[in-house]
Formats: sequence, C-alpha cells, structure tokens
Amino acid sequence: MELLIWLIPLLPFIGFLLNVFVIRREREAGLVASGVVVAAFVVTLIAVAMLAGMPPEERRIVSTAWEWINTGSFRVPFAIMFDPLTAVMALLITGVGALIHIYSIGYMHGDPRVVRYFAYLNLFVTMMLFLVMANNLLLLFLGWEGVGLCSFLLIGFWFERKSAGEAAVKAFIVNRIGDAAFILAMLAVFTYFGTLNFYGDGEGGQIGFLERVSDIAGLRIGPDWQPIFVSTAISFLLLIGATGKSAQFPLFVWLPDAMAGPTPVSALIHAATMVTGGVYLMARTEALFTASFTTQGWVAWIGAVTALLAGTAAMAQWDIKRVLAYSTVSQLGFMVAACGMGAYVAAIFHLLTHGIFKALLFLAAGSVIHGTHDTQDMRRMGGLKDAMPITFRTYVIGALALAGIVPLAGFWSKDEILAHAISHGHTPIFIILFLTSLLTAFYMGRQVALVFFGTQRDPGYHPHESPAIMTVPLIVLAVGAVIGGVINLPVLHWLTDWLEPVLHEKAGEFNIWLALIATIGAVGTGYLGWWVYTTNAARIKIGGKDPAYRYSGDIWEGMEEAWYLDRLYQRTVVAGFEQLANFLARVFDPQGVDGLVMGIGRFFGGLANGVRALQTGYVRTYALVFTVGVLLVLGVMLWFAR
Amino acid sequence: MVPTSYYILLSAILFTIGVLGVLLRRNAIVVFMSVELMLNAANLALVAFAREQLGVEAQVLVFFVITVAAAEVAVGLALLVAIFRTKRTADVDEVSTLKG
Amino acid sequence: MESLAIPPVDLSLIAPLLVVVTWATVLLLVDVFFIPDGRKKLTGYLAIAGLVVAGLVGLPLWGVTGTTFGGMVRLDPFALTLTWVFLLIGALSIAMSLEYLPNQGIEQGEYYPLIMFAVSGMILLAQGADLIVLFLGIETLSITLYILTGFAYPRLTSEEAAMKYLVLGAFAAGFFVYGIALIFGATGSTRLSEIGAYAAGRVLGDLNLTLLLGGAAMVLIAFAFKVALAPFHMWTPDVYEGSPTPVAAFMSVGTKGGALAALVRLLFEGLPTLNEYWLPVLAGLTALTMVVGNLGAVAQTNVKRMLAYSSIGHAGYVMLGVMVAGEQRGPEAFIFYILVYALSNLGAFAVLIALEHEGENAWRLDDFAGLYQRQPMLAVAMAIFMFSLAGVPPTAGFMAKFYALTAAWEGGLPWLALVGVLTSAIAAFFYLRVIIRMFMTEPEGEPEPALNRGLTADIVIAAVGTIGIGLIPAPVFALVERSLVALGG
Amino acid sequence: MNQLGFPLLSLILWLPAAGALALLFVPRANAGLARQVSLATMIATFLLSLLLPLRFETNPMQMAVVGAPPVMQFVEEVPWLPIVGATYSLGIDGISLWLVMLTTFLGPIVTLSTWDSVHKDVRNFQILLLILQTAMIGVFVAQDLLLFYLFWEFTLIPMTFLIGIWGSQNRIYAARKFFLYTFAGSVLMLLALIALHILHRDAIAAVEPGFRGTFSFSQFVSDLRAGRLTLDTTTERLLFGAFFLAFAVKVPLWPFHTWLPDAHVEAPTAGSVVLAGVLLKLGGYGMIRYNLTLFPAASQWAAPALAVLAVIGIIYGAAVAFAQSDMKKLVAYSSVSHMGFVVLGIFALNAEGISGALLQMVNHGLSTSALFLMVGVLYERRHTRELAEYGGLWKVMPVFAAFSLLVALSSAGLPGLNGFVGEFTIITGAFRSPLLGWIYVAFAVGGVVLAAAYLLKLFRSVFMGDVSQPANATLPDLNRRELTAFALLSIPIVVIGVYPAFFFAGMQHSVAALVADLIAQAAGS
Repeated sequence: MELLIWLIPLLPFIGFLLNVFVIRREREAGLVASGVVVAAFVVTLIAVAMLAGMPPEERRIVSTAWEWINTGSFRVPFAIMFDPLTAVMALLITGVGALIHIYSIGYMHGDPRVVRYFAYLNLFVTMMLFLVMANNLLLLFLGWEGVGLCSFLLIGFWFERKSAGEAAVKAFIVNRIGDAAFILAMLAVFTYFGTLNFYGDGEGGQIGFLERVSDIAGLRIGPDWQPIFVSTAISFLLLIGATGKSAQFPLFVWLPDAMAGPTPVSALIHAATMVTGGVYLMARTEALFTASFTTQGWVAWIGAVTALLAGTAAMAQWDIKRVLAYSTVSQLGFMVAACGMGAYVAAIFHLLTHGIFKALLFLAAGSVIHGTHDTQDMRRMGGLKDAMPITFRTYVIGALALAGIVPLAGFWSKDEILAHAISHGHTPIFIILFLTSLLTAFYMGRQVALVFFGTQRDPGYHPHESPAIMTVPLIVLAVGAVIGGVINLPVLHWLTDWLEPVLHEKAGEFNIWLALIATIGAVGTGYLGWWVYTTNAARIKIGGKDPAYRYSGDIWEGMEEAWYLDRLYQRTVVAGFEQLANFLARVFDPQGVDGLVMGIGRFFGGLANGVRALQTGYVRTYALVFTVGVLLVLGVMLWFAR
Repeated sequence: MVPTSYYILLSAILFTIGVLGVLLRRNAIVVFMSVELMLNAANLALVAFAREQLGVEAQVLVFFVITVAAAEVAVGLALLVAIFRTKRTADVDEVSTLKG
Repeated sequence: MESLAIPPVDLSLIAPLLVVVTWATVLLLVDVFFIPDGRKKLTGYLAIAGLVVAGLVGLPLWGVTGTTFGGMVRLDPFALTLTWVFLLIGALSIAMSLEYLPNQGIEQGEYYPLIMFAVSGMILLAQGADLIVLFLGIETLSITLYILTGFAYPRLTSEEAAMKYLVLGAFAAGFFVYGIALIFGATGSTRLSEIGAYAAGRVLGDLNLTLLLGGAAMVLIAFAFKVALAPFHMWTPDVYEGSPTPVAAFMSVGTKGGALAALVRLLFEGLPTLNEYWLPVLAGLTALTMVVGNLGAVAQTNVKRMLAYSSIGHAGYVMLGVMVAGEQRGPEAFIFYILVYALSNLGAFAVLIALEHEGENAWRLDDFAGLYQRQPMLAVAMAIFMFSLAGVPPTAGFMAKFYALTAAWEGGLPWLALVGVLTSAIAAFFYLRVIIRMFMTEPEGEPEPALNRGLTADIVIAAVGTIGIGLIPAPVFALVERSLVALGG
Repeated sequence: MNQLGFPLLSLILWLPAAGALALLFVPRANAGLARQVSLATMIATFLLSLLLPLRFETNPMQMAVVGAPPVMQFVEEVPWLPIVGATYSLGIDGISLWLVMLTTFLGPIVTLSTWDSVHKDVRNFQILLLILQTAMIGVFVAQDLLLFYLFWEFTLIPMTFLIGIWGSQNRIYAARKFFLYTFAGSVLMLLALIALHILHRDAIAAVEPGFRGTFSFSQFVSDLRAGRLTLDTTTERLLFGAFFLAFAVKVPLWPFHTWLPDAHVEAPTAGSVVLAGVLLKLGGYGMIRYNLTLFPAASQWAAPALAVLAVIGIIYGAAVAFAQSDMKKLVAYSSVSHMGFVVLGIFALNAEGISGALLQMVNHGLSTSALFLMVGVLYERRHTRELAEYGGLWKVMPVFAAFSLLVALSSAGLPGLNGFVGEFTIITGAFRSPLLGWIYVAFAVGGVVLAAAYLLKLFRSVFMGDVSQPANATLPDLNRRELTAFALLSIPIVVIGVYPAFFFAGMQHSVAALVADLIAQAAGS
C-alpha cells in the first residue's frame, strides 16, 4: 500500500524524466505523458478503493521515504500520505489531468516544442500530487512552489511573445509574495509545535500538529498593546499564502495575465488544480483556521470580495479566456468564502465540480481558439455554433453548470455554499455571493451569445470543428459536469461522509427555497445576458466598445480593468520598488557606500600630498624641521624630568 | 676658578648660534662654519666637563671631534667646489632640484 | 692628572672589523697602483672577497663574549650576527654595483673600498660599548656615505644629495657630540655600562639627571637622524633619489642596521633605567615615522623615491622591535627585520638598477609598465620584493612584520602595533601600484632591462631568501634567538 | 589521531601547488598542455578529497562535551615556528568538511571554464589558479592561527593577478580595490591574533612557567573553555571585532561590499567563479570557526546588530541586483544578498542557523558559480554582458537555457533544489533564535521574494522574448566542456535539494558542540 501511493506521484515523474532525457518525437511524448497520468489515475482509483475498505477512522496511510532535513532540532521527513481529502484531490488531478493530457495531443499538434510541453505538464502533475499528498508543510511547500514553477514554465511556454514572458514572471513573483507568508507560517508552526508534520506517521512517532492544535489555545504573541493569538497569526499567514496561489484579492492580478499560456494549461493549472491549492491548504489545516475566529472572518470576506470583484470583471472582458479566468477567480472566491464560513466540505465539493466544468469550459474555449485559428477576441467571433457543434454543446453544458442551473454539477455545490452561509447567519456574505452567482449566469450568457450566436464578425478565418482527440475529452468532461453533483447530493452526501474523518463535518440541511430562488435568478440573468448580446450583436465592432458601455460608462471600464487593481500595483509597488532599486544602484551604492570607501582613500591621498608639500627641497627647511623635532624631543624629555 | 656652568652657558650660546647659522644663512660656506661652531661648542663643553669630572674620555673625544670635523669640512668643501663648477653658486637654496 | 695607562687589548675580538679595515686600506692602494682603468671590476670582486674573509674570520668567534679596549668595544653573538648581516649587505651592494658604475660612466676604484669602510663603520656601531666608539662608528659610516652619495659627480642631483646629506649629517653630528658632552658632564663617563650604573641610582630633581636626560635626548636625536625617524627624516628621500642607486640601496639597509644596533646598546646598556623617559618619546617618533613614511610614499610616482619613503616607514617597523629590546623578542625582531628588509629592499633596488641606463632615470612608475611581458622573471622577483615590503604572506616581510608587532605588543606598546598595522594597510597601496604597473599594463617603449651576473645573483639570493624565510622561518629565528642569549648585560 | 595513517590533507593541500610547479616546466606557448596538466591536477585533487567524506567519522568517539575543543579529523601536526609556538597543523571537522569539498569540486569546473575564455598567457593563468586552490584549501584546513592567516592573506595575491591581468577594461581599478580593501580589512585580524597569542601565553605562563605561547586553535579553545584563559569583556569584544571585520569584508557583509561588484565585473569567468564560489566562503567560515568559537560571549553580544546588517544586505543586495543591466553585476549583488543569509544564519547562534549557513555557503558556491559560468558562456559568444543585448535564447540555445533555469531557480530558493534547504534552515534558525526573532525573518523572507524577481528578470531578459538581435540567432549551444561543467554542477544542486540530510549529518556533530558551548557561555554570562 505504501508503495502504491508512492506510485501516484512517481508515475508522472517518470514521464517527466522520459520526456526530458529520452523522448525526442512529438507522438511518443504525447502518448507517454498521457499514459503515465492515466496510469496514475488508475493507481489512485485502486488506492481509493483500498482506502474505502478500511474503517473510517483509520483511513490514512503515511509513508516516509527518508529524513529530508535533520539539523539541530529541525527535522523534516520526506513523507507522503493518503487520506480521504487527498484521495479526492488526487482523483481530480489525475482524472482531469489525464483528459487534458489527451486533449493536448490534439491541441499542441505541430508545435515545435511539444516534447517540452508534455515534460512540463508531467512535472506539474507530479508537483501537484506532492502538494496534496505531502504529510508536512515543507513537502507541501515543495509541491506548492513546484506547481508555481510549472505554471511559470507553461505560461511562458510561447516565450517568444513578450506578454507570455511578462505574465510568467508576474505569476511567479506574485505567488512568491504569498509564499513568503507561507514560509513565515511554517516557521511559526515549527516554533510552537516542534514539527511540520500534519499527522503522525502512524508508527508511534511524534504526532502531527494538526492533531494538537489545542496546544496553542489562548497563546498570544506580539507587543503588549496589541497581542494576537498565535493561532490567528499562523492561520493569517497561511491565508496570505493561499491568496497568492488561489488568486484571491488582493493578489489575484496574475491569473488573468496567465492566460498567455496554452489553453489546456489554463484548464489544468489555472482552473482545475493549481489554483485550488490554496483552498486545499485551508481545508487541510482547517483545525488551525477554525481555532481563529478572527482569521475566519478575514477568509470569508476575502473570498466574498474576490468573488464579487472578479465576477464583475468577468462581465466586461472581450478575451474568451479572460472571461473564464476572472470567472475562475470569482469561483475560487466562493470556495474561500466557504472555507471562511467553516463549510469546508462545500468548498471541496465546489472545488471538485468547478474543476470539472471549468476545465471543460477552458478546453472548449481552446477548441474554439483552435478552430478559429488562434482567435481569442470574442468581438471577432460569433455564430460558431454551426461550425463547431460538439464544442458548442459541451460549452453550453459547462456554462450552465457554472451558472448553477439545476441539475448540473455547479448547482449542487454552489447551493451548498449559499445554504451554509444563510443557515450559519453569514448574511452579508450570502448577499454578496448570491449577487455574484447572478453575475456568473449573466456573463456566461453573454459569452455564449458572443461566441456561438449571431453571425461571424470577422470573416478572416474559416472556423472548423476540432479533431476527435480533443472533442472526446470534452464529451467526457461534459458528462462529468452534468452528473458530477451526484457525489454530494443533499440526500446522499457521500462526499461529506467520505471526508468526515478529515474535516469532521456533518451534512447541512437542504434549503429548497433558496435552491428555487437561486435557480430562477440564474436562469433569468443568464437569459438576460444571452438576450442582450444577441439582440445587440450588430453593435459589436472589432475593437469597439461593449453595448453596455453606453449605460454604465466608466463603471464598465472599471470592470474591464478589474477595478484598476493591477494598474495600482504597477504604479505604486512595482514602480516604487524599481525607483528605489535604481536609486540604490545608481546613486546610493556608488556614491554613498562606495563613496565613503573611496573617500577614505582620498583622505589619505590628501594627507600624502601634505607630506609631499613639506618636502620642499630646501635643505634649510629640513634643518628647521629637524630643529623643531629637537625642541620637541628635548621638551618632552625634560618635561618628564621636571 | 670659573665655575663649570659658565663654560657650559657659553658653549650653549655658541651652539645655539651655530644652529641659527645653519637655519638662517644661505651661503654654504657659512653653513659649514656654523656647523663647525656647533662642534666646537660641544668641544668646549667637553673640556669643561672633563676638567670638572677629572675624566680623560672627554678630552680624547675632543681630538676625535676635531679630526672628524676636519674630514667633514674636507669632503664638504670638495663637494662645494664640484657644485660651484656646475651651478656657479654657493647658495644652498639654489640647490633644490630634489623635492616632493 | 692621573697617568695614562694603556689597557690590555684583545684584537681577536675585533677580528672581522680589522679584516675589513685592513683589507679596504690595502685594496685602496692596490687599486691605485695595480688595477688599470676599465678593469675596476676586479677591485669589486676583491672587495667582496674581503667581506667574505671577514665573515669567515668571525665564525670561530660564535658564542664568544667579551670586551676590550678598556671596555669600549664589546663582542657578543648579537654584534657578530649583525656583523654578518652587514657583511652580506655590503657584498650584495657591491655585486649590484659592478656593472652599474661603468654603465653610468662613474667607475672609480675607490668606490669599493669606500663601501668596505662604511661596513666597518657599521660593525663598529654594532660592537661599540662606549659613546666615543659609537661616534667614531657613526662618523666613519657617514663620511664615507657622503662621498658615495656624491659619487655620480658631475651629476647635479648626486652632488645636491651629497650636499644635503653632509649639511644635515654634520648638523646632527653637532647634536651628537653635544649630547655626549652633557652625558659626560652628568656621569663623568662615556662608557655605556658606567652611564647605566650611574643612571640607576638617580632620582627626580637631580640636576645631573636633567643633564643626563638632555644629553640622552640629543644623542637619541642623532641616531634618529641616521635611522630616518620622522621628523628627522627629511634628508632621506632627496638623498636616496640623488645618490647612485646601489649606494641608496646600501644606505637604506646599512645605515639603519648600524645605527639601530648602536641604539639598542645605548638604550639597554646605557639608559635602561630611564626608559620611562625615552620610551614615550621614541614611541611617538616611531608612530610619526610609520605614518609619514608610508603617507609620503603614497604620493610618489618615482619608484626610487617611493622606496626612500618606504624605507622611512620600515624604520618605524624595525623600531617596534628596538624599543622593546629589553624584552626577549625585541632584539630578535630587530635582527630578523633588518635581515629580511635587507634582502627585500636590496632586491628591489637591484631590479631598479636593471632598468637603469646611462643618462636615463628609469625610476618612473611608467617605466615599469608591462615589465611582466618583457622580463617575466624580473617582474615576478620585483613582485616578491614588493609583497615582502608590504608584509603580505607568504613572504619573509610578513614574518618580520608579524614578529615586530608581536614584540611591540608584548613590550607593552599595543597602540603602536595598531598604528603599525594601519599604516601597513596604507603601505599596501603603493607597493601594489608597482605590481599593477608591471603586470597589468601594456609596455610602451620603456627601457629594456639589462641583467648581468652581479645583479642576477643579487636578485636570486634576495628572492629565494625572501620566499624561503617567509615559508620556513624557523631556522633563521633559531639563529637569531641564539645570538641574543648574552645580550642585555 | 589521523584515521588514515598518511597525511591526506597535506596531499590535498599541496597537490595543486605541485601542479603549479610542474606547469613551470611546460613551455609558455603550449597552452593546451598547460590546460591539461591543470585539469588533471584539479581532478586528482578532487578525487583525493573524496576520501574525506568517505572516511569522515560523522559521530566521533568523543562526544560533544561542553568545554572540549572541536574534534578534528585527519589531523597532522609538525612544528613550524617554535619561537612563537606556531605549528604546521591541519585538520578538518564538520564545519570545514563540505567547504573543502566545495573547493576541490569547483576546481575542475573552473579549469574547464578557462578553455574557451582564457587565451592570453594560458600557462600562467593555470599556475595562479592552482596556487589559489592551495591557498583556499589551506584556509579551510589550517588549525593554527598563524598558518591560517598566512593562507588567508595569500589568497589575495593570485586572485589580484587573475583580475588584474586577465580581466576586462577596468581590471586595474578592480584588482587594486580588491586587494587593498580586503587587505586593509584583515590587518586588524593580525593584531588580534598577536594579542590573543600573548594574552594566552601570559595566562598560561602564570601557571606553567616557561610556556612559550602557541597559535594552536584547539589549544586556545580548550583553554578558553576550561577557564585557563579568560578574556575580559572589552578585550573579547575588541578581538571579536578585529576578526569580524576581516571576515565581514570578505563575505562581504553590507556595507563592506563595494569591492565585490567591481571585482566580479572585471574578473575573467574563472576568476568570478572562484571568487564567488570559494573566496567569499572564507569569510563565513572564519566567522563560524573563529568568531563564534573563540569569542562566544562577544558573539552573543554582537549578534543582533550584525544580523541587522545581514538583513539589510539581503534586501539591499537584492534591490540593487534588480536594478542592474549588467549581468555580472546582477549576479555579484545577488551574492551580497545570499551571503547576507549566511551571516544571518551564523548569528542566529543555534544549530539550525549555523548548519543552514554552512550548507548555504556550499549552495551559494554551486549556484553562483554556475550563474557566473552562464554569464561567461554568453560573454564568450557575444562579448557583452548587457541584458538588453540578449533575448529569445531559449530558442537558440535550449540546453543552455535549461541549465540556466535550473541554476536560477536554485539560486532563487526553489524547494527541491539546494538553495531552498539552506535558506529555509537559516531562517528557521533565525526565527527560533532568542537573540533574533520573527522581525529579522520577515525582512529576510522579503529577500526571498526579491531573489525571484531579479533572477527571473535575468532569465526572462536573456532567454524569453523573441530573438531581437540578429547576432543572437546563430549562437551555438553548449559545447562538450561547457555541458560537462553545467552537468557536474547540477548534480549537487539537485542532490542537496532532495537529500540534504546527508550533508547535514556530516556537520551535525561539530555544530552541536559549537552550539553547546555558545549556550553554556550565554548561561554563564
């Protein structure tokens, strides 16, 4: 069993190594890469089956490979584990991952660097699996930064484009800011618990910190006038880490730019898996978060604010992928808000369904882009439903799922979050999230209308349907998007039960009225979005303004720019740092620090010239100096003897 | 008998005159003479002390000093002649090419 | 007046000195009558032979301690070791002069005996136990050096240097004699041991003590002048620059060695009990010397002049050992430093000579440009000497400086050691400048270095010695240590 | 005493010097032979040094006893300068083991890098490299303070020549600055050495008349710990300061760093590699070996202030690196930032911090060497180091780009590679240190973010974007030698990242002993 769970991350890693060192041909690369991920999926299934065969309380397998760091009291094993939470994450990663790998074979066909692409993809899956399988924060962090690296590599995959390089670097650095907080959180955890392990290794060794969060109950640090609970400090730092990775306010600015990468990458990394890392982290360390009332409030509000901000931004985008990107940010906001409200199961549930239908949407969008010869501006699309029937149908299924229409997957998971919000008294949060869900339906209606309805506005290309290797994964995912909700249906709540050993949650009440209102609202706004953009289709010009701009003006522009947050950062933080760095490098260092050093040199140079000036060449001057010396020496010696 | 201190005072005055001569006069010959004056002031002090202390060393030294002075002056005058040949001057301040 | 009794004389105690003086005198005559112009090099070889013989004559005297001439002259291992060092300095200086003199057109046979006389003066200084002998030694050394300085007649700089040296030297001599007079007036003796015995019993307020101190101050000043301690150093740069290069080389190490040897005797045989008076003064002068010497060198672009200032700086370092010669390590540091400094400095001057041609002063820093590309081994040798003078390991210069600093710290002068290391950081600047010019710039029509046997021998001996002593200093230290067993009494 | 029965350390130490001597007999014009002899010597030295970790006792019989001197292995001792009690004494412990290995490991890589970059006076270049190698190993293995100082200062000479003769335009300025700055920095250490010698001699001679003093490191330590030699507070702090200044300049700790960018920019590639790879480590090593061991109380006293300097250096170095348009300068300032971490770790004064600092020194030696090699590869092809001159090289030189990315990530501290382990261990140490704490770490972690910023800026400017300059379009990818060098460097970069425990194990015993003493001192004072 221990060996088996090691196989899960190792299979993709072997694929990575093969792709780096052995494989040189495109066809083999795609097959091997997809093959190992499919194999990993199968192994995961087996592992899940074996896990299910164990009594619920014992459903955790821990395996230590070697002592990773051992210095002083600081000891971290290289250890992975497999428990119900990990299992669902691993299933999502390998399952959706496998489909995306297969899809990529078609999508990336003909690209000159396709081998490298699959290598990156395999490495990503490896790292993502380490992220969810790690049994300590440090190994989780390895996966955490590892997926960041792969994200960097894949966003910048078409590095010839300037925007790709910039977006890649931006993604990495913004993530690093969150990671810095993550590091501090790890230090704090280690300081207060003496270990970074989540759980004990099951062999009578040290127990993990998640199992004894009560150790720090009531412990405070900080200055006397403003002490804070240790649990708050740690969880807040983790939250910052999560806002980076899961693209939450105020660090979500990297995700829209990240769309510069190949579309399957957006589907895998920036929709289904990597960006959910933050949510996973919060769910995993749920014990720490629930220990801090303060942090939970922050988490909920950050999630809600992000959901709303990104939802509005998604409404005003023209780029087919940027709509989905902001939508992803918005949906992640839902999950984070759910975590903040303590609805971890709902968050994970939404994470899973979102992983499926957002991957579907991205892949379908990729199919659109593929079929329109790399067109991404929706103003140049229109009327594609006839040319791309399968893509169209799957896209609509995805859109409906995202909009939360009964009985698709998205409905159940979103509803669970909303129901939790209302039943636990988080009314303001509920209002924001509900509003956002309406916006979601609206912008999906808008997008479907712009892309698939009306007439083709740019006649410069001939749209065509994608090959089967791309459409088959779409169909599979579409099926998933339709029936995915089944895993945690209100009456069955399989997922809640499955996760109970980890998250210790009981199933919530199903609120039929809420479900009814939400569905009606979603259908209504979704139709509205579709209606506005089909009827006004004639007004949409390539490079022109949105029809809604007429009514909302600057507000629309603000939405289009995601409320200028990115620009604010550019002008304050980035520009400020660049100016400071330039000042230090061009002025302070050469003239200040080095100037001081050289000044010492010049000082002695001046003294030296003084000595030189005294040496006049006149022998009588020498005699005079001599005589002065005589008087001094005599004076001093006789003064001593007085 | 004249007290030794008188001799010493005189020798000190002579010595100081010698020093001032070296410092103030520009003619090389006068400078040499001033140095001689210093040496002879010392000689005076030596013999005066020799008389007081009844020691023989000081008197021996005086002979040495006279000899050395002669040698120095011999070398000095030779040099002076050499310099005078090239530079046509006996002014010590004119001979100041080496400096800095 | 008591009757003069001739005290018993043991000539064996001054055997090396006798050999040198006699040999020089005879050589002077031989040179005039038997050696034709143009073959004066032969005189040089004979002079070296004389110095070697003198050194060999000294061998059986190792370990002998004794005084003669009524206690005016003393022989002990300290003096003997220094005698050997001086003989070595003399021989190396002569070796580098052999080709230099004809190249400069100033070849005269008297040159070599004069060097030998100067060496005899230095030996006398090392052996002197009486102020009169010290005076004699210092004047023997000085007067020969006046002549040697002006040896490049009719070159004006040479004459100017000689004149300045003579005027100031005679001026200093005046103070010396007057100082002796005062000391004699206070103590009634010129014998160092008797002065010491007298001073031991004196207390403050005693007029004789004041007299003694005044005299001591004046004598010290005369030595300070010879050693080139600031502010009595002013003659050094001009005289070194003006004199023929081998003479400058000889002077830089010889005068210092001789004068300091005498100073050690004077301070620790004559005035040990008065050290509370002279130590602060000398320490002050030493500090000033290290600062002035090294700063002065910083501003120089003339390498010869730079070496002159550097020799002032080194006078300060070697004084570190001299001042604390009452301790075990002081005189050790002094002898070791003089030996090492002699090797490195003579080596450096030898390289300078290699670059010098008649009528051209190849002393500008620029003349060293690209020397590495023209004469790599010469450049490497010069680099070794420069690093040694700067005190960078693994050269002997480092060991010497290290030991001098240790001695100073141990002798209770940590602040002076501090000044020493700080100024050595300044010193690195100008030594490095020569190295940079040699190795890191391109040559552009500088004079071609001309090497000959004498120079090569000098440079090789100096370089091997500098590196060898730097890496394995123990044997030399052992010798130095043994030579000091009998000092101080 | 010596577990091998033959003087292994002496062999390792003098083999490069012997190679240099042998090179003297190679004709000056025969560059090829000179390179081969040099490379062979370096490889032989490395192979020989492999015996060290193989035969190293990770847990020596004598356990860490408070008050005992460090347990040295492979010890050799021969009288050298009996008049002051200095001996030719060599030995290594866990603190020096990996630094020696780093030095010998980088040797062949440095030599390989000269093949394409040095064409002028090749033989003498190799001679200097070999001599430098001996000097650097000497610093790490010397167990006598005078011997240590000898090697310490001697490293300046070959390095100055390497910069000054084979450097680029401003090489003379850089060489002079390098020599004078570092020389001036260490003169006070010489004085402190002497002071310690005399204080020790006087203290011991009071008990054992006739004692002539010593420079033996372990004797100092054992007498200090046994209380036979006590230093009053002021003296200890002054001595600490004198030693520290020398090391701080070498590290270089902010604000003593300004010689470094000049030296790096002007030095030839091999020179930069040695400078960054090993020479800077001498400073960090010195702090641990001498400052912490000899002056524990003063270390406690000074730690917070020095850690502030270290943190300033981390941020400052990173910010200035970010603003550079010259690649070498960028990497040079990155060294200031990274070595700031090392100093921070050292003055955390606990096992995590110190072992982290030791490992980080090795890491920095590997990654920064590789970065300089990378700049060298580009410079040899295009003869410019301006970032703006490059772009899109990922397409032209894919293999090179891959290695460069690995190296940049290692330097930026990506988990799974070496840099992360070191940095993380250091900040763990700093965080847990009662003297420092989370504020230091918060700023230091800011340096981690900035590290990513400047390294990715470097990587993006060079490798990403389109090939804008026609001259870049035809650049050849790595040749065999370059590939070998990068591949060799990549091995430890990955291995340390994945299995650092092996490296920590070697140093653990020594570090534990050192920390035990520091704690004992803190409790005592």
